[in-house]
Amino acid sequence: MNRLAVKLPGLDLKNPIIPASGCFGFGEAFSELYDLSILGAIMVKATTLDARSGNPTPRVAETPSGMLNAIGLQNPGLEEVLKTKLPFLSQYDVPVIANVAGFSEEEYVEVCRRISKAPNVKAIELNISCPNVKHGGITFGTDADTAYRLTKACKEVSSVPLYVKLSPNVTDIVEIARAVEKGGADGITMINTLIGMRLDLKTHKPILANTTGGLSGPAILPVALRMIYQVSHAVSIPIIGMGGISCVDDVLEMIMAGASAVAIGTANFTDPMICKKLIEQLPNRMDELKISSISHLIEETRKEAHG
Amino acid sequence: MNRLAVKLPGLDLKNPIIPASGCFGFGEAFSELYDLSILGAIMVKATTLDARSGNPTPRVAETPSGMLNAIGLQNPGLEEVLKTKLPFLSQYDVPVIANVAGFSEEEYVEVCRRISKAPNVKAIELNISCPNVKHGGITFGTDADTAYRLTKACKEVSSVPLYVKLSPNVTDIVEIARAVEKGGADGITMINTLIGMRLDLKTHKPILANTTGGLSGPAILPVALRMIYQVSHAVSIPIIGMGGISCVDDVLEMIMAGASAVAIGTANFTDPMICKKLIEQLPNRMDELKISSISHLIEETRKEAHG
Amino acid sequence: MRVETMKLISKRELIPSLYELVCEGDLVSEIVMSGQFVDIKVPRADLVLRRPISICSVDKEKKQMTLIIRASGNGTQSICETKVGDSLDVLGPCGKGFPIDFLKKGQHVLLIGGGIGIPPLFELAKQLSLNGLKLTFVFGFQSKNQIFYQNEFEALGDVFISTDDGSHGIKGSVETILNSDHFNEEADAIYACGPKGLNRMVNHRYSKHPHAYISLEERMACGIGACAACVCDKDDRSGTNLKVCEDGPVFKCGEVIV
Amino acid sequence: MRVETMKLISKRELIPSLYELVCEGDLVSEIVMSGQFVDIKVPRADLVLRRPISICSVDKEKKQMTLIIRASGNGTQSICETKVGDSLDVLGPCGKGFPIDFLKKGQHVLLIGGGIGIPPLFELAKQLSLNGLKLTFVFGFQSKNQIFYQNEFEALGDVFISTDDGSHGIKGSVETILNSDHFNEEADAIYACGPKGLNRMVNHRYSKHPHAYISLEERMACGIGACAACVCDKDDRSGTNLKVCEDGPVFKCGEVIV
Ligand SMILES: Cc1cc2nc3c(=O)[nH]c(=O)nc-3n(C[C@H](O)[C@H](O)[C@H](O)COP(=O)(O)OP(=O)(O)OC[C@H]3O[C@@H](n4cnc5c(N)ncnc54)[C@H](O)[C@@H]3O)c2cc1C
Ligand SMILES: Cc1cc2nc3c(=O)[nH]c(=O)nc-3n(C[C@H](O)[C@H](O)[C@H](O)COP(=O)(O)OP(=O)(O)OC[C@H]3O[C@@H](n4cnc5c(N)ncnc54)[C@H](O)[C@@H]3O)c2cc1C
Ligand SMILES: Cc1cc2nc3c(=O)[nH]c(=O)nc-3n(C[C@H](O)[C@H](O)[C@H](O)COP(=O)(O)O)c2cc1C
Ligand SMILES: Cc1cc2nc3c(=O)[nH]c(=O)nc-3n(C[C@H](O)[C@H](O)[C@H](O)COP(=O)(O)O)c2cc1C
Ligand code: FES
Ligand code: FES
Repeated sequence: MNRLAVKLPGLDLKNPIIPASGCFGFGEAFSELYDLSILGAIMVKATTLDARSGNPTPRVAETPSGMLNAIGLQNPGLEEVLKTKLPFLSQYDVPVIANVAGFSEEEYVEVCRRISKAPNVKAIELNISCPNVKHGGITFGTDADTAYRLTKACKEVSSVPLYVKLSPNVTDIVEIARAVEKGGADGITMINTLIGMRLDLKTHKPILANTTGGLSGPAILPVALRMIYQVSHAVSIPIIGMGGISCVDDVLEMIMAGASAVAIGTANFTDPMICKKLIEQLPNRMDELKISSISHLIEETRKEAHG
Repeated sequence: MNRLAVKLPGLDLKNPIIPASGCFGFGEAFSELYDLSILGAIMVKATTLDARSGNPTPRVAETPSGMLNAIGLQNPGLEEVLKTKLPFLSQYDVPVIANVAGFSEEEYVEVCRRISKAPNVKAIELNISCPNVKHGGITFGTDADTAYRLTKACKEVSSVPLYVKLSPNVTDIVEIARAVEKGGADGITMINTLIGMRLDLKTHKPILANTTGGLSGPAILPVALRMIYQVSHAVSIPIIGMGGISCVDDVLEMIMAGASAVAIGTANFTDPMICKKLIEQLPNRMDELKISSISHLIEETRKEAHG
Repeated sequence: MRVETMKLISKRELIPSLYELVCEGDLVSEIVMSGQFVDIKVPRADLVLRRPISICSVDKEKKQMTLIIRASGNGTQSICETKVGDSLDVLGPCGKGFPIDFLKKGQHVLLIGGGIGIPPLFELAKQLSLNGLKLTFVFGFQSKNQIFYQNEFEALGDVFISTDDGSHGIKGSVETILNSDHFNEEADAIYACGPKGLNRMVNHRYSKHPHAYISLEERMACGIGACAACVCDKDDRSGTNLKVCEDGPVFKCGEVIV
Repeated sequence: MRVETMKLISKRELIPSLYELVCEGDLVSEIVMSGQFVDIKVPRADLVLRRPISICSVDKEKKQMTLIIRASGNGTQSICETKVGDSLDVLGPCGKGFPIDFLKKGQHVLLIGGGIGIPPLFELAKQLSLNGLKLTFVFGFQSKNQIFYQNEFEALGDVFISTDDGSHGIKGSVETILNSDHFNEEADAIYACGPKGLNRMVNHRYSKHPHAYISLEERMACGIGACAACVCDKDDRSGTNLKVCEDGPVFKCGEVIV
């Protein structure tokens, strides 16, 4: 038995390590550095119906133990993703989790319907939490009703399990989590970025052309752990956790908080080999901490949370 | 003219540097390290009506570029604060900002009424945002109506200007800021801590006895800057900014974001001399950045925000 | 109390991952009691909390102090990687140490230590020995290869050692030694420092002793009594607590709940 | 492309805050074009983004490359504090460099650089010189005390220098030189790298030239084309953009909007 393996709706993961959406593109660059087949799964960049060229630059800024991004969902659009990006990944033995974004319910539904039919797409990650684009002034992920309705609509048309990605920029994340569970989500992924900002000391103006951006990286780890812990106690669908993971201890800590697998975002920039290293280092660290298998740790944590 | 001076409701600050509430006690320990009269003002530890012994330990944990605390408002209670703590500080030529907390509107009102009469208390900081104690399951600072009513009630009884301290753990901080402005607040202080958590890899349990705690330190700087920027564009009362400041550039960046003075919390733990150093370093750095005076920088930023 | 950039004069790995560091600076002249500690800034910008470390021995003339640090987590690891000649940012001396003024020449003192709790007992023992007291040490270690400073302590008094695995001395804990028939537990003063279990045992066992003291550990933020992170409850049903960093780390047995 | 722990072989401060670093490792053998860059991990845990630095010169036999870095902010400062013998974590080679295949012996090449944009032109110049091309350099600096590598470049061709304050060479910018009556602007290829203003000027001035190239800077996250942080808009009204890290940093003049 593979002690790193995890089974989730639609996903048979060799291990719990998944590059996070937006931090890995569609895998091309990283495929030059290591064999993508070693990964648990790949969360690809957000796909919208039409191609998007994103926000003006600068799009990134650095912060203490973190970074801000305001890419603005730049992507080649659904057609191109279906035609070239997903086929490229099909040469690897790795499930793809398609990150879906949109500016209207119709757009989300259309992308879900079509992208979920791609042969290597094993699950959808519904991105209702991008802080850098707005829908009537509010992101879909900050209102429980909107989140519920969108989840329901997308679930109906998706031919693979649906995971909904939650925003941390809310007063009560448990309320949103319950809403998407009720809407039929098969799982939750969390957290997306916190909204932050930096200013340029010379110009006195925001560094990002978009004024604000999404904060990611180690800085947000404690917020992610807290939210995952709270949500895992409140819902029964599984959680893929993310936010600030940079080392093997962080992986295990997030699973102990209630995640069933984890995604690695910003750490891919600090160290492009990080996912490979984490997969390699897990068994040793598990030995030291007397953890027999990841699925056992998940089970134990779930029992603790749900009695 | 003192180029570091700032004038705010109730407060004539020699400079914009203020130790933040809870990170400086009532100044006793720091008075052994440097003369407290050099400070712009001092925000003392939260005072409640009765003495409180706080939460069980462990009460702190470390996080990447930050820390969690769940002190739980330990303080000697209003009587003792009036009898020994404030008189101790009256030997220094420095205005005191009294941080007031409570578990009911009545308690807040009573503490405000009495503490605002202490001779060296020049302003009140209404702490409606402590993440470590709850009022009917929700902190006062996460609901606009509650915040409005509490502000109004406290304003009526306070004989010094009232600043309200906002929680960052909300979907829309501008809404809360507008509510406290409408409630009669003379100023806003922000941000209190983000709610976070760490787990112990050996026990698989939360490190903090309180499960969750408040995240502070450099990690939250970009979130603080973003919220101060947003609120300063939406209200016209001044803001004392805080959250993650650790160096002189952070001070200036926060003023550029919209703060009129800043408070230093966690950095006092990393370097107990930080407030003194910041005051000493400001003039030089202002020269380098061609900033003639703090009040000029504030004015320029306000014009930019309010046209 | 001050914050000082101290120079690292020497560094030795006593046993794997346990380092003896000698630091030099004016702060040393302010140390008044053995059992006080210093709070060291980790030389890593992402770690914001200082690390409390007991003062192990003091040389006032040379303005030097010795620390013994276990490189267990990221912070102590990074502190122990400091190179000789480089500097450490040290806050101290912090807290209140072991009271000894009441002791008279010739009296018997029992010192109980476990693992990384042993260092603060060294300066204490040196001073007691200078004052002409008779010292008995009872030390517990995990196993033989974890033992350090044995010669140093044997020069000052009788040393009894227990190991968890029995690889040296008596198999068991310090309690095993204290409970053994031939052991003379009578003492005019008792000082202890060790892991939580040892402290709790000593706190309980000697709660009625007029001069028994334990040194406690608690997670800290400020290290100087300002933040109330490091409290321990008073054992007097008052519902109040004391700060380990300011009121301790040394407490009288029975004073607080461990 | 690979991630490698490279050894710092030597370090020199050329002018205040400007360092020449020589690094050794297998990565060097993968460098195919001058104008490519490497992405260096800052040896500080609180800084999560790598820093893109142009490759200034290459010695394939020794597996060494030279970088010239201005210690301007916290990250470059920390990189430049690395001690000789210690290692740097380097990702590279990244991006596409200056195309030179079309050039023939004896042809004339104009190289325009400003400040910290000059280093990537050095390896290019060495290669062009080896190929028997005639080189003219036009370099802009803030002032005399900011000039570096003057001898190195003078060994390869004619060097014209402007300074903002007129303390050396012509007072003004590189544009002042290009515009001067006696200056021969005719060239079979033009290569430029400098601050935004210089790049914009060159991009515009030579947008019709068949072989004019500029090397751009943009804030990066991944450095390898995965995140879309570093884009610049194509100048073809398509509304699409190119990635500086992957499609650049070298672009043909007129290809993108600077
Ligand atoms: C008064 C006092 C004296 C001490 N004297 C010594 C000594 O002489 N030699 C020695 O090796 N150790 C001593 N310790 C323990 C030492 O402070 C911790 O081992 C150290 O703080 C752990 O830091 P880390 O970076 O290795 O671990 P991490 O787990 O990375 O630390 C994370 C956070 O938890 C805190 N923490 C973790 N363990 C402890 C602990 N046991 N006590 C207090 N805080 C902790 C850290 O300070 C830090 O804030 C003493 C502790 C106290 C309170
Ligand atoms: C392709 C390329 C090649 C470069 N070659 C060199 C070189 O050979 N020598 C040299 O000294 N510098 C070079 N630079 C610029 C260098 O990357 C920046 O000066 C450096 O990233 C600034 O980091 P810092 O820590 O000093 O500043 P900080 O202001 O602390 O950096 C904060 C963040 O902003 C980014 N940033 C700030 N300024 C720039 C900039 N000008 N370009 C890109 N990102 C920036 C940093 O990378 C970091 O993410 C190059 C940049 C690029 C894009
Ligand atoms: C540059 C960048 C681009 C991102 N793009 C997306 C995206 O397209 N869709 C999405 O759901 N999340 C996106 N994210 C969020 C990450 O997937 C992840 O949720 C977040 O960064 C927290 O994880 P980390 O701290 O490990 O980076 C992006 C993050 C970064 C840094
Ligand atoms: C240990 C600790 C105790 C605190 N206690 C209080 C408090 O009593 N009242 C309050 O309003 N804020 C309290 N705070 C919040 C700080 O005043 C400040 O808002 C926050 O820490 C963010 O600033 P920083 O990042 O500079 O620490 C406390 C923070 C810490 C770390
Ligand atoms: S650590 Fe702050 S009071 Fe003890
Ligand atoms: S920096 Fe990521 S695409 Fe260029």
